[in-house]
Amino acid sequence: MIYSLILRVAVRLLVPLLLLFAMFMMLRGHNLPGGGFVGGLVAASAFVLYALAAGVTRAREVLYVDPQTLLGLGLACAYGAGLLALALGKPFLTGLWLHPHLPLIGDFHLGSALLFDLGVMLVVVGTVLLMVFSVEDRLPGLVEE
Amino acid sequence: MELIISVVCGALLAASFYLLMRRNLLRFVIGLIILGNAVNLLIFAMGRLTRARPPVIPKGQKVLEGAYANPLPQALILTAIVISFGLLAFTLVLVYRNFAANQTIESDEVRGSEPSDTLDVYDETKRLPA
Amino acid sequence: MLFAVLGIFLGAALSPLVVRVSRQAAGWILGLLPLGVFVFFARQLPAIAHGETVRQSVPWLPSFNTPLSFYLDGLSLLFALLVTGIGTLIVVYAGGYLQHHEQLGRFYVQLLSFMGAMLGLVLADNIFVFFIFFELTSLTSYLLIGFYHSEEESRVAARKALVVTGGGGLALLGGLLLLGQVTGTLEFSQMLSMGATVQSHPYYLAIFILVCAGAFTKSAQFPFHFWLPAAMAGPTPVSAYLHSATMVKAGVFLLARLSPVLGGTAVWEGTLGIVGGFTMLMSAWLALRYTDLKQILAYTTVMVLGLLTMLLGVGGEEAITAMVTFTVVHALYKGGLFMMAGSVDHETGTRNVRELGGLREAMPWTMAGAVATGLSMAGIPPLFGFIGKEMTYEAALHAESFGMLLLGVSVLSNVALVGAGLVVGLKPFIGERKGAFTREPHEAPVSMWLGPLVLGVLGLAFGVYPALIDHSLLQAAQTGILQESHELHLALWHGFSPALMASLVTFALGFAVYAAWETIQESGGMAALGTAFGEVPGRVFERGLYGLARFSQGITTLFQNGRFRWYLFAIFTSLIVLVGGGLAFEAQLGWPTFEGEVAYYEAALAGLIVLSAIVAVRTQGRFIAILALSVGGYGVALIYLLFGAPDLAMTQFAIETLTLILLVIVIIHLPGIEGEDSLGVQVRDGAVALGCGALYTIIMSTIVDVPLDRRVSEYLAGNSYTEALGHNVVNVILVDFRGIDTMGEITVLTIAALGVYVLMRMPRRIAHEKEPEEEAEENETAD
Amino acid sequence: MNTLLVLPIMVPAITGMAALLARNYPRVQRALSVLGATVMLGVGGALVYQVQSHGILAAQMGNWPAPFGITLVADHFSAALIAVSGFVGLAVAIYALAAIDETRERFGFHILFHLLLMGINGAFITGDIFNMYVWFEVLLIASFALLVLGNDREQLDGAVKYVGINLVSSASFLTAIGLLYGLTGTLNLADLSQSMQPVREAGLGPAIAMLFLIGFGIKAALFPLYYWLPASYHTPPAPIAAIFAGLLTKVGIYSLIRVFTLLFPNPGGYTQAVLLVVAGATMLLGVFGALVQRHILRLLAFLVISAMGYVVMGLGFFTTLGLAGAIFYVLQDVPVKTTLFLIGGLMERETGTTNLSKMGGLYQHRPLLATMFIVPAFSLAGFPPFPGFWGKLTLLQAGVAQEQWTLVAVALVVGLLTLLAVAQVWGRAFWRPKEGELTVLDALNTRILTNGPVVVLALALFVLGCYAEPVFSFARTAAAHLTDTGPYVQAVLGG
Repeated sequence: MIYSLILRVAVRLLVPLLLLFAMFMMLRGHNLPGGGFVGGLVAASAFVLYALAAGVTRAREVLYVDPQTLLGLGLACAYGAGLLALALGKPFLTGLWLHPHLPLIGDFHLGSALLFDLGVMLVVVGTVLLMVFSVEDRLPGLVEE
Repeated sequence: MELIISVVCGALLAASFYLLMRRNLLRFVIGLIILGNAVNLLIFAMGRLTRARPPVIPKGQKVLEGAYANPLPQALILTAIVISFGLLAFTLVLVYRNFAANQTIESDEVRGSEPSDTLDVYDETKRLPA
Repeated sequence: MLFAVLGIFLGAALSPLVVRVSRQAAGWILGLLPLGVFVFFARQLPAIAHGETVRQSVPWLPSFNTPLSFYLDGLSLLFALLVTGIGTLIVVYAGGYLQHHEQLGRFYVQLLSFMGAMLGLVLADNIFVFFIFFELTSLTSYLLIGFYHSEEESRVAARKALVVTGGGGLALLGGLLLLGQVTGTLEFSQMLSMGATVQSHPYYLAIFILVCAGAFTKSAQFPFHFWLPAAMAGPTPVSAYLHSATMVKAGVFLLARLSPVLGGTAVWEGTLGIVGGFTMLMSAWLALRYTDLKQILAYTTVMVLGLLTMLLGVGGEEAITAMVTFTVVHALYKGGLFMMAGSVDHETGTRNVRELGGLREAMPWTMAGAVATGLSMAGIPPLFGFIGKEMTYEAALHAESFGMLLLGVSVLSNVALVGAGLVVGLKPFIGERKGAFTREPHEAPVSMWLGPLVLGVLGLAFGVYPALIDHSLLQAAQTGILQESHELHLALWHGFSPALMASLVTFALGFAVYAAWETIQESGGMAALGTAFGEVPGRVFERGLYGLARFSQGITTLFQNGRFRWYLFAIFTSLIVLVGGGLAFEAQLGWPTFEGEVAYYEAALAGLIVLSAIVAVRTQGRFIAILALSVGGYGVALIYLLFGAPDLAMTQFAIETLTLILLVIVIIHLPGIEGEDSLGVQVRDGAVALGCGALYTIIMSTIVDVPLDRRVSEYLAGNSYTEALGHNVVNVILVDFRGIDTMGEITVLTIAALGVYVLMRMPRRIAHEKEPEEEAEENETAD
Repeated sequence: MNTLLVLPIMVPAITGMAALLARNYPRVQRALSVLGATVMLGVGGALVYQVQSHGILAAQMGNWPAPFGITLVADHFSAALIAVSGFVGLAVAIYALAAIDETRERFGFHILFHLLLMGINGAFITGDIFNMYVWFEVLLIASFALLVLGNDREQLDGAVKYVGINLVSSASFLTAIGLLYGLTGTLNLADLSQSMQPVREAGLGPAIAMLFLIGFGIKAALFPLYYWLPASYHTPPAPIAAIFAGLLTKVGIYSLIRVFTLLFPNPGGYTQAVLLVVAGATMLLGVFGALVQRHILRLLAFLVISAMGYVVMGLGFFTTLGLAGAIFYVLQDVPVKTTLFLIGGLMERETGTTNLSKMGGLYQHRPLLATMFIVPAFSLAGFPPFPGFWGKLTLLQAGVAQEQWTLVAVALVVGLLTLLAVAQVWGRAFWRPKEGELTVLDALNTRILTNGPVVVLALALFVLGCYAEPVFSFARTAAAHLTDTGPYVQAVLGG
């Protein structure tokens, strides 16, 4: 039932949308409810949905990197955001900001906090996916017979 | 309202403690989930309650004006929720894994690490071996 | 002095090397070390004899007020000379005795450390330095007594010695701490003049009891004497050293050292006199019960220790004269006799006196040493032992009270000692050869007969010409104990004094005992004595250890019973007791005031959450439980939403869903929730859980009555946009104000994911040491 | 200064992260692990040096002034603990190269090990109580994962109890934080110590203190909360057990001392009475448990509990001398316990059994191991000249000064019982001849990797016992800063 055509098609459309939504949640988090954590959950659920529709093997292929690598990268981003300040001689985790003027969006604050939030998001995605992939063979119907 | 939340917290804690002491490890896990909720609610109440005023600075303003919900406990709870999710997921899988290894989720039977060893003494001569 | 002690420890560290270089000569080479130290101390003698004292202090632990300080007066000099002098002979002797033992190197490490510890002990001025060396002698003697570690008997003996002396040591530590507290100083040399202060202090009795506990265990006083005869399970050089100059003398030394501080009171005199006297009498006769050379010697050591203790208790010029004299007497003969016993054992394969005899031709040098020391032990003139005995009788006669009783006890004990001395010193060599020895006896190597011979000759020399040491060494030692100087003069001939009469009686009875030794030994009275004092105390001790183990097991299984639920129950009960106690102790509880309005939907939400918890508690169906759980969780999310926490609500919602999915995935593989506990257990657990919950509610409702100090939150809200460029204060707190929390949080997530991965994916490993069937069963259940 | 304070957290964090990214390259992981541990030791040393010469250091994270952001604080106590944990961390990292099998490495041993150290150091250095909770969780979840690494049946069983009880502990800790916040509105420890007035007014001091005691007491394995420890510590491989025994309980005890001296300095009150009773019972029950165990690591686990009792006793006296004793005791107990567990692992390796009844022959055939065993074992029994003696001596002296006779007597009796327990191990595993042969010696490089750290640790302990002055005076200063919190508060809040 999971491999029904409708679901597959729906998921094809849904996954990119969800990923986009996840990025949006993360980016707006600094100003409105949202943030890296919620964004990460949405992104992870996109992949979980994909796995439900197309199987874990496919999902792993689409993800391209191991969830563990995502975890490592996420930590690297978050730690890096803190260490960046140290490298510039400021206290650890001091917020650093660039204020570029982008043509379409207007004034934009690009800060180390964003990098930090990106790290959080990557870790959340990595965590959920690693957990789900670890228990994949306990999920009925997930692994192709 | 804080008072009501206090009572709710107490009730949730009591329910969770009771479930933690049950012999089925699944109920133990359920107890843990309730425990997490209860503790978060406790912190929330400790920050005092403010209705419908999220601590978000409106566009165009630089500071919050008037009454607003206490943001600090919210941040703490966010951290605590995520942490307890991590711990909970681990615990759940641990219980499952322990079931796979021992074929039991009865907590009374979880004693592979604490076998009931007899004492190592010479009972006939009533001496301790050296 | 510091270098003398350190030098010996250094020698200990190097000794395996020496053994490796030359096994044959190791004893002789290593013997040079204590010999050198002996010479060093001997050269101090003239100055000390003139009443000088030397104090040396090296900063060590200034923040603990403990320098590495040493104090040399007559008392410590006497013991230092014994430790190093006899030590030299023992080291040489051991080289021969254990020449072919594969662990000779380790033996020397332990023996020399033992020597260093004993030397440090007698020289120490600081009480903690003293204590360190005191315990170090316990530790090193433990290793030495257990040297033949493959025999269970040795291990039991070593354990006995360690526990008894170590336990005494701990009591002593308590005493010393109190003493330091009372006197305000940690140096013996400064305490010596504070006797009056200490004795009038309310702690005096406690100090006295604790110090005595330390000294009596170490010096094998009744009822702790049993470890010493057992300790002969160690190699003979160890026994010789342990009995003559070290370890057991530490307790006596301690009492002597502290007698100016603690001595002279009625309780001191009474306790030391009674315990010492009883120990002396009991063990002297007990010695006659046994046929093993070393065991006989061991009990006579206990006897002498009792005597020394008793003399310290009696106090006064005569008693202390006798005490210092007898210390030297005993060290000389006991060291020699033990070495002799070892040689005989070594060469004939037996130590049983009844099987020994007629060795005079085969082992002439050994015999010479044995006879000289044996006769000194028996107190036969003109040997030094005679003087020692005379002085004892003099002391008894001069005692202020109970003089005749003391004399009687002394004479009775010495009668047995005469018999034992003759049995040990003469019997193996005279008469005819008996029985078949396991090997053909012949003379021991020179390293092994040198010691007894030197000690025998010294016993003779001091006896004939006591002026060799009386004015110098003994008088200085006496001064050290009494803290006042008396002329000390020893002589073989005192004229026809009552003491001489007592001696004559002693001889007469003693020879009779010797003649009738075999009969006495087999008599029923001796058997009863042997059981009552020779075996029972040791057995009681071992039985005590057994009882301790049983008790420990009982109490451990009571608490650590392997039942997870019980552990949690205990923890929640403690929570009630401790937190409830805390509330009862201090809190002023009143009825909380109920302010503010509550919308009906809020109250309903609260009710729903509680209801869902109740359902989760009561239900037997696992899916119903999960459903209830989710309802509760979403309810909490709604509360967050209602009270201005959309981020929280969102997260709670997401997490709740994720948890639900995880739960379902896992639960379908698990059996259902079947069976409930008995009603009693439910009520018990329910009461505890409700109690905990009630405590929380009480505390919370008390707190919410107090207005919250919101300065931190206000700062955060105030700076969120201006400084951290974010409108959402909560998110700014997470990524900026308290970013390091979030760093920790994502680390937790990472590890949790890795943990789940380990749990689910890592292949099962079979634990070590499983029974084969169990292993097979494991394999079946493994996935 | 700021950088130095961050490093105890970030060095293991980066090591762990790098090891995670390099998880498919075991050699790289191993090199990273040792490198990270070495740097950590250096950081610890530098921290001690800086604290020694400049006094208490504080760094405001994100440049937000205290008490609004999070402050990292290194006073003498925490700096010393970080240095010691760096020391044993390096020793265990090296030992693990030989004693941890490839499967465990592949499943993240090095990653988890360093993240565990990150949590431990974080708990030591943070000056914020909620942040302390976060670090507790980091070290806790890392220890969970390390504990089950291998999925043995015993490991899983032990882990259920360990995890379950420690989650209760976290909950208790977190509720205590919440309640404290509800009264004071702040989370910064130094600020809290200045804002305790509402707590006192509400009379909730003892009750909240007890919640902290439950939370930390479970982690520090105090009576009657220690059950998880003997149920689990003996199940993982020796290096993991060693780092657990050496450091995890110490984090609990550190937090207990930190929180009680800063927030509840209440000599003579309810809190003190409870602490002293708990201390006595912990000492006794731990050693009783040790007397009856056959499993070598389990026996040692009970001795871990007993040692914690001594430390709590020092805290319970609430005097500078008592705290100095407690701190010195903790500092020496970290390497003592680590060494003992590492030796326990070697004993198991050499004899092929964990069962004391079946062990033997180690004194005869492994003299080096035997010599190394004596140092930590007799140190544990409080025998001179090993460092445990000085800790115990100081604690006893403090007890005598406070006229706490019962506890002094209990401590002395426990010393004797510990001595007996240690002698039993010595007699049975080392002295007694073994039936059958010992297993063949490992390859030389394996032996160097396993014995080397043990020898270094034991030698360090021996030297510390013979010359305790530097560490002792450091502990005294640390204790002085705990009883007089002025400098701490000033370093954090400024002004």
